[in-house]
Amino acid sequence: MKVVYFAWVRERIGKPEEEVSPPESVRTVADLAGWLAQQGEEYAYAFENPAVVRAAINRKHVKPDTPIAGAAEIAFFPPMTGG
Amino acid sequence: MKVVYFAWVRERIGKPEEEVSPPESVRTVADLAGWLAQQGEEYAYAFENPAVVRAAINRKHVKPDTPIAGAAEIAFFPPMTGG
Amino acid sequence: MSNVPVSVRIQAEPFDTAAEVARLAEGRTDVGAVVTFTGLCRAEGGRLAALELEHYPGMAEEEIGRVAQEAAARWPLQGVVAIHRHGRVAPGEPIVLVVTASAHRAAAFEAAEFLMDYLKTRAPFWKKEHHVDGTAGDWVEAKDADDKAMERWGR
Amino acid sequence: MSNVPVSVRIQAEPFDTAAEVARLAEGRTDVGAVVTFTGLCRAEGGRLAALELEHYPGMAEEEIGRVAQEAAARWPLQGVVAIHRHGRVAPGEPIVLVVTASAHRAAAFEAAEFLMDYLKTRAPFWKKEHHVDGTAGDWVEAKDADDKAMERWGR
Repeated sequence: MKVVYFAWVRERIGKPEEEVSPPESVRTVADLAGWLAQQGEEYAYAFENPAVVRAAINRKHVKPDTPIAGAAEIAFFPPMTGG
Repeated sequence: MKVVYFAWVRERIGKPEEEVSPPESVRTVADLAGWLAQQGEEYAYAFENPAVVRAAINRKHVKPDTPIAGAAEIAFFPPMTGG
Repeated sequence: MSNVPVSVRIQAEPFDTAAEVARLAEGRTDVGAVVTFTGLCRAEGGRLAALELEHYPGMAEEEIGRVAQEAAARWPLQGVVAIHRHGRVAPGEPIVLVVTASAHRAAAFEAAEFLMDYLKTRAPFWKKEHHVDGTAGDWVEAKDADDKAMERWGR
Repeated sequence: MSNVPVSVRIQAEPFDTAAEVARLAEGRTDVGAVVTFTGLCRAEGGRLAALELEHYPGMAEEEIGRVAQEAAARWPLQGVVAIHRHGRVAPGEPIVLVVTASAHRAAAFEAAEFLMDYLKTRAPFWKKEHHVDGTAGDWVEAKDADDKAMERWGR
């Protein structure tokens, strides 16, 4: 499963994207964020306040309880500041 | 006292402006409109529905009960349709 | 009177929107939002050859100037442009332009809407239709919807 | 999907507002109102050397396209343009452009405000400050006011 990061989530983790293989118990976006937070200091820092981090699956905004089954690309990023 | 007319008020009266000398009993904008309406068929036509005709004194919008004493220029016109 | 640059013009000629925006924003680094509104003459389904815009010279400038100053007092604006054409205007041509500049978008949007609502109902302009068959049409009637739009600003 | 012409672009280059307006209105005689919103980079009192705009390629286009179509379904529009720049933008330079065309002004104004409220809160862009002293500053924080502005559209 491809995971992509943007803005300070990307900077904290130190890479723009990666392939991850979470265990089957990781079913939702929130589960995935929680699992990633345990993969090292840089991940713990990026997800230290999980309520702030937003997510998209296959380039569409999703909520934390959205299942990740079948997702080709999951993105994590801070609240958007475009416009 | 100079009176100016615009749009269909002007067309109905048949002239864009004129000098008028109403009697002293004509004190307000509404009085003046009523007096003008008696000055001939074309005036009666222009003021046939006096509630529709708007007025300005010295280039500022005024209400029918505004006194006309000291006015240099009084304008009568239909509701505005600019923009 | 505010210190906001306010430019009001009544003219027969078309206007250059890009030049008017540049007048407000060029060379500045404190403007965050520019809103423009352009009102154009519609053909009304092919019926219309032109609109003829009559105005009250002098009062038109003064009245629009007054309301532009009011907008500048009411919202934190950095500049206002209001241009209204008079004379004959063909379908597809612009009639009116409002430009507002502000640090923030809400002020720029609201001030532009306020100015347009004002222009529709209080600026001394009157539109007469000219038909494609060469006949003069009616004077355009004022719309209740425009009066209602104006009322929301509490004036 | 509506039949309204919708043009969405994500680009590093500046844009030409006049050309985008012409794209919507030129050669037409049924457009009565064109609203443009331009968002510009502010120097923040001279502190800022530039903003760096990061975006999510692919999603940015798709997401803005979705909301432009929603605007076209919600208001009687005749055309929509939305352009958002990415990369480094200096103070005074434009960042975002929204253009809406409609027969009537209320639709053009409301749709433009809706699109901007959307872009501020849902389009996948992030701004990072770069200071005049050469240091990288902070990522710009999202504003509660922007979320509130979005909520008024009932989404």
